[in-house]
Amino acid sequence: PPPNLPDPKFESKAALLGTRGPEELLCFTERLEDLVCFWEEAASPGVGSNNYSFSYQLEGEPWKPCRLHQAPTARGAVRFWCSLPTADTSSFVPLELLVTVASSGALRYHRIIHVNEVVLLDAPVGLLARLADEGGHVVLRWLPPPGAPMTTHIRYEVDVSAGNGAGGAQRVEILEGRTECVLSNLRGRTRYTFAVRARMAEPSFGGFWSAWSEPVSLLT
Amino acid sequence: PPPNLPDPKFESKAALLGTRGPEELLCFTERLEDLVCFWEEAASPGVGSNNYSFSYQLEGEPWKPCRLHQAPTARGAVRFWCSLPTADTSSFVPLELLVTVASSGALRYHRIIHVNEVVLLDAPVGLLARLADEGGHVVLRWLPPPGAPMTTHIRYEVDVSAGNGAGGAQRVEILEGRTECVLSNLRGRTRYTFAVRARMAEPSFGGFWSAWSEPVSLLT
Amino acid sequence: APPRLSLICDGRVLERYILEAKEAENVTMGCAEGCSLSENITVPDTKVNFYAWKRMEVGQQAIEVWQGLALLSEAVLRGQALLANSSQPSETLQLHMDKAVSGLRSLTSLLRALGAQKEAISPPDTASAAPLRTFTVDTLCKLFRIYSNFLRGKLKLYTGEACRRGDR
Repeated sequence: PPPNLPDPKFESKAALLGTRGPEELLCFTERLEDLVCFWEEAASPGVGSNNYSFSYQLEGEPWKPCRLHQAPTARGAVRFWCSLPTADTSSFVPLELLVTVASSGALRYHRIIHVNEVVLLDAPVGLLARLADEGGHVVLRWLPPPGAPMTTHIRYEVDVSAGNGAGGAQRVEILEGRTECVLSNLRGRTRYTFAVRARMAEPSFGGFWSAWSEPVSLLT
Repeated sequence: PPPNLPDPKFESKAALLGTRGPEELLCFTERLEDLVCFWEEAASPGVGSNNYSFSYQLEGEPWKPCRLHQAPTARGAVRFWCSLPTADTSSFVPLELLVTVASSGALRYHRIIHVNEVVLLDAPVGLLARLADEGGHVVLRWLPPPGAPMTTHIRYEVDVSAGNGAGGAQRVEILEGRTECVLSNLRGRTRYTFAVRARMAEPSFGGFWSAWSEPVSLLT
Repeated sequence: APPRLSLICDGRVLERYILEAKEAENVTMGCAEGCSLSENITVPDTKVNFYAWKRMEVGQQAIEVWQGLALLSEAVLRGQALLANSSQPSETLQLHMDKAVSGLRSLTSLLRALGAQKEAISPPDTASAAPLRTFTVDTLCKLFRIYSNFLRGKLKLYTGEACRRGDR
């Protein structure tokens, strides 16, 4: 769970999602045992986390409050966030979220989500590229995001770019659970750069693509 | 579900199966949410669907009746059939079928089937053949049978015939889920005709080859 | 492994039922009129708390799935009967309901072959097993959401783990 001070990892994940829609209430889970929801707005003097009230309800259970935190964003706005306790981050059940203005009770946000549908994994790690012994193929291997849940349910996407920028990038989809691939249609004597990203597989899960892994490169 | 009047599609599927064994009780499903069972016999005056009683039992459940219909076949015999309600067309469960003579109770047919093992798909559609840009290969592409379930579980067979009839037909097996193939061992300057048929793949499913698709032809 | 084991371990088989359930859920998502049931139906709790689930005995997981599936099957049969008796049953809703009845029967058979029933009745500490949590629903939309969440969640998780255990 993010502390009250800006955490670089939370910051980068929030930025990854924030590009989808400013002024929206966004939520994500990293390991299915956590959930953080946040929104960003223009900073205005005197407006702080006490001005809003955040509450949530798992279907069939009572409404509970979630304590709001705030921090300045890298882009000069302010971000409000709250992090649910592990005991309440249940999947496969509707979770209703409500943000109101504390003074007036006016509705600010209302969303119903499923925790299993808002997974935002860390990037995969340990990406290695090597030339196969024969045929000029390139073999890529990597590891699932550290600490990621249910690794057999993670699918990946590989990005292949020719180093000189010519020919553009190519994306290769990897079946869930697999952490390697063989690329056979690459040009010879070319420097290629590879990266890989992860997401939980449908239909049981859903969410967002992770950030790209550290890239590796190789001369074919 | 087939209506009481002969339906050309049902007729052609029944004919496809009927060639396997006359006087047998045959069943098929098209989309895994339907099941029709039928048999054919020589027409004899005064013998109609009221003379027989068809009942079925899903393992662990009570016996239920299935209403028999009858219609003349193209070959001058009579076909009796019954169509199960969708709610009772479960796969992976033993389904016991019993046909008796209504007047005497004498056993006419007794079979135990699994719905997932009697799939008879429609024919694939949209078959296209083209010459590859290089190497004289022929590339075939097609679409799965319209409305077919679980298209990743469908495997295909391609029929390749030289137009002049010489050399006979060649059959190419296609891996499940694939809807294209490249043929590289064809003779030049020959008119070839291609067709494709479909079936559900073992071991989860079983059944029969569909009818052949509309053929296409091409001059190499 | 016996051949039957592999059938539900073929992920695409389970996926078909999950997709069918999601489709039923989507079809009823917006419907208010014609979706209410004339009585409350008891359904299993679909919620999975991963922190707790990972620490749960296999026997307890099996109970949740096996008993949950039995309760869900009863609920869908009841829903089917209520829908058939309603004044103007929609054909689309009836078809989804019929497919659910058929699908749950298939899943029960597949899970029995996987050994879920055996695991569910013979955990070493049966006495300490928690009773199954249940809810009631009063609309088709909630019933189908439970159906979809149960298959995507507990059933899929349990099946995945049981198939991996069978592999070893």
